[in-house]
Amino acid sequence: MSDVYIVGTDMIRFGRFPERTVPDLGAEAALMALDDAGLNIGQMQAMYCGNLMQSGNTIGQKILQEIGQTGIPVVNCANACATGATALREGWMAIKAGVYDLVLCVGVEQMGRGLLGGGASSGIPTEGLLGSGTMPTLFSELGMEHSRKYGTTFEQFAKVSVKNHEHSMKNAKAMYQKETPLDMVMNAEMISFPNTKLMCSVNVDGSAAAVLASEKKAKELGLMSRAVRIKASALTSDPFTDHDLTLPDFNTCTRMCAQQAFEMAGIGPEDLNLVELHDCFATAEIMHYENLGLCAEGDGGKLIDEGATYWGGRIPVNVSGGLLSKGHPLGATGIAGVYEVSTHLRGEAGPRQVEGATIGLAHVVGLGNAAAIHILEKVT
Amino acid sequence: MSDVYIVGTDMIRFGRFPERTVPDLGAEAALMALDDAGLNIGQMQAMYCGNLMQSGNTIGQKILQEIGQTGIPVVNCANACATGATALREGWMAIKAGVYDLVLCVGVEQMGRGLLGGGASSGIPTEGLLGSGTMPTLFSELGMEHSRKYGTTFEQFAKVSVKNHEHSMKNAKAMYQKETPLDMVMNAEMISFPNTKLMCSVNVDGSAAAVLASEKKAKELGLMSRAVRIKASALTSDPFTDHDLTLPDFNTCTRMCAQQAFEMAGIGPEDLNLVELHDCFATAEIMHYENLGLCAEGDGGKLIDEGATYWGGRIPVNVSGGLLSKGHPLGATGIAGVYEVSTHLRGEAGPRQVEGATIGLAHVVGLGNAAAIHILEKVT
Amino acid sequence: MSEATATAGPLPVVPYLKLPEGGSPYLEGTKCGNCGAVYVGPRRACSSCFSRDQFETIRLQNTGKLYTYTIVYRSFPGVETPFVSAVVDLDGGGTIKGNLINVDPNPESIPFDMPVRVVFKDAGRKDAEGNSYTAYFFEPAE
Amino acid sequence: MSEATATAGPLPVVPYLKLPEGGSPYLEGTKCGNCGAVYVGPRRACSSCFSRDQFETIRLQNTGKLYTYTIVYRSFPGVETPFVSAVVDLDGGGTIKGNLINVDPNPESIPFDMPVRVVFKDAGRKDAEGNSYTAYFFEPAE
Ligand SMILES: [Zn+2]
Ligand SMILES: [Zn+2]
Repeated sequence: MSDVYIVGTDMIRFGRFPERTVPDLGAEAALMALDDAGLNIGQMQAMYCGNLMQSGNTIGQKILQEIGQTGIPVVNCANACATGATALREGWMAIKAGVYDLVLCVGVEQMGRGLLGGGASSGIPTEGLLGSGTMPTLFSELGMEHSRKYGTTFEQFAKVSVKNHEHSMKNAKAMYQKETPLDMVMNAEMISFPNTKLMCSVNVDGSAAAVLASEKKAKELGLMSRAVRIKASALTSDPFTDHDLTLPDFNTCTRMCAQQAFEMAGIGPEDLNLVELHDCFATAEIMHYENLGLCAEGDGGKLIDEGATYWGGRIPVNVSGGLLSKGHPLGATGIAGVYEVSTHLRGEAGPRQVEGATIGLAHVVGLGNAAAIHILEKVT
Repeated sequence: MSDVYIVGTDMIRFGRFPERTVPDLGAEAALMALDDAGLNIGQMQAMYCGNLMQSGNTIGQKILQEIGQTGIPVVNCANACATGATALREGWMAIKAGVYDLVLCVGVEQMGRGLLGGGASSGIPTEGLLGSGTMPTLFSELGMEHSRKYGTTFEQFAKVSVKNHEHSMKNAKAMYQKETPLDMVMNAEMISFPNTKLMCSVNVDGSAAAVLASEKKAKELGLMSRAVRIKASALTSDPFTDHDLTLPDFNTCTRMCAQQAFEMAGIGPEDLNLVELHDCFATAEIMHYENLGLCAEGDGGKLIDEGATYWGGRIPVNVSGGLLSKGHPLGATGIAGVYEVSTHLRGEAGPRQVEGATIGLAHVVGLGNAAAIHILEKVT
Repeated sequence: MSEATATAGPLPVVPYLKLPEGGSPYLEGTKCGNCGAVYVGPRRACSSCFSRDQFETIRLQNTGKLYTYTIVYRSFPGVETPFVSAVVDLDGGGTIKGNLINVDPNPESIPFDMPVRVVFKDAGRKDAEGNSYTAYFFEPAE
Repeated sequence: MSEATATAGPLPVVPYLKLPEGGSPYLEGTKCGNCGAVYVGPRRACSSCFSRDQFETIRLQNTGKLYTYTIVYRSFPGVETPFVSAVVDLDGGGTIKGNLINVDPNPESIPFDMPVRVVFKDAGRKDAEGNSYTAYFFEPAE
């Protein structure tokens, strides 16, 4: 089966665009990715679109109505915070199947500004009565689970946010470019212990896109020099675990996904030059250090203490600024992570370039649950 | 590349189940399809779920939480009325890609009872001011476009509904089993000329599922005797046409889709023994006779006049009762059509069996637009 | 009476309906200079030929022909029925949907290709802030 | 006073909270006879072993241990904060989430694995029809 390559990818600068429409935001990234590849929509054979909050509105087709309609198949995917990555993976699958040689994958989201989560049910609202169902609560409970097991501290969690905000200073496409020292992070408004406001991802609007090609087509079009190889694509849901139905388990599905992805790529975590992982809350990043094998079980807190995941460290994590500072437009996040890793592998990341990067990993995981990992490799 | 087979498929009886949940409805069909195959959820390697109205709620994973969680990838697809068919096609794609050998595809929907469509926008509501955006209006305007071109009459459109209601008398899984003579159809409340209430599809809740297998796996499990071969799977969106952005074009995308499907299957419309097509309104069925090549351009009215699409006719269409009488639970409809065709190819359709059926076609098309066609073949 | 409470003039019901001060209302479209496709409202790229940089903003014509229609008897709560929902091909390009007024809502009285005129008048509906709106309608041209 | 206007007793806040007439409230669960997995509420199939026909409806125990928690400072509008959102492993099986009450909302005062008791009392919220509800809460067991 053919290898699959990213031959064009880009993202818009994340921000707040309440006056624009979802298809318009998606169309912008789609055109940018096509431009990056030097291709046009008329050459695309299929389109995969990831959008969560308007997932029933055939957003993919509406994007084509803005940039060109040729009748190609459009698949709209929704998979919680793994929505964009799922759309990308389905595009990868279609090329693997030999059904298409060139597909366009777009992730896009327009967010509200409030708290996500909490479920209305019949009867009376149960938020604050039977505990809390908000996202900050959930990831705080999971952070406390990590504290319970390994003694991880509030300060260690907070350091993640310091790092990712610092990283985003060098990323013009991030929502924020501002430094947040440790005391500022720790003294920010407490949302749900141990996550303060600066330890929660930023709700932003955004879009990102990628053009995928089979090896044959990438060569035929002369696009191999900037191409990035998709060495592995894996997707999992949450297996049964004791607490899962009450306290959704983001760890096990990420671990299974990592194992599958490393096996498919024939490498291990030690071979990675950079990682974009799903830091929807600062607590989550620590958990995923271990889930992705970047350190030993229980050593997540130590890893951030040592500075190993800073730009220039042993294994840079979220050099884009991550969801904590670049922003987290749900359906776009998965493809934005792939864009970030690809940009480093191409040596085009400017001031935040991870020097000599040849292999990187992009991870997302969403409530519900879906974990997705793509391992990308520089073409040499 | 391996052929792909349906090795288990079933649907629940369509109806109104407001007290149940979407995952519960989907779980029921999923278990029925697994039972039909004699397999269990632990053997499935991936799950593709089609649901439209709760498409952002990871319905696929919630179904697994009811029937068994093993951590398999779940992809949630939404594609207007082609939602279920799109989920099935992505499952087919994954087997084609050689990534999986056994996948579960589920389509499910829980509907409201009101009119579908009409767009809220800022400012003032424009329904009834700048024309109408409801589904009955749209398909009435398209019916009138057919009248404009070919002189198709109100009576001819009405005959479609008479036929499909009559067909459903023999389908215990249809929402309705009641005869509706021509005068009853024509004298029913006029919703949007020329579609009366009995010429509009029935909003129902429902679910349908299918287990797909690679040839190797189907043989290994001894499931070939009742297996149905997916001879073609095609999906299109609406290409640019002059009126498309104002009057969505369901014809061109269906025609392109049919052409691609027939080419992939290596057959023509004359080889079909039965067809389940997207009769969301009576007017639509006449259009799709021509779009699918069941008769010459402009002869759709004549085809129903001649009775050729009745059970026992030259090319039986919607022997299940169709969306007009079986019901139309959006996300489930695509897989329910595949279930119907498969059941005939297996010779298990009981009183409505199309005798000697060896090849059939299932078609859906949704606003937005997405047309999907599966051509299925009896394994001999 | 302060300026802040002064009522602004009527607003356009859709963004592509233009209400020039001191001039007549009209519908605005976009024409692709590459392939000639005409769109209602603005465009990011041409859906037909994919060109992005040869767009010209144009004034759509106020005459056209009835392409197709339906007579709507059931609509959302509060919407007066029956009314005619019509799709009109404008002379010079562009297709729009709207209400066809001043006709008997009966298929015999509404022939396909009937020439129609686009007319502008008050929408008869106000928004939550009490603003009034100008809408467009079709009526038979003779 | 007609019977139709008589107020019914409090309703359970979730379907798996049972309020037997003349008995004590309790939480209901399901136990898989094949693999022993315990679920809160009813089940169609066992998520762990896929078995469908060996379920037993059980009464969940009213004691357990604190597995994890957070102190919530920001919630939906109108929800009083701070409160402790706690995940509790019940003795005998089953994990539920709820408010941990009668503790100081401070990490130092809330040790992991702290024994807790499930208590039932009025939810303090009524629905649109004015019905009152019984909810469950956790409190320290000693
Ligand atoms: Zn053009
Ligand atoms: Zn079990």
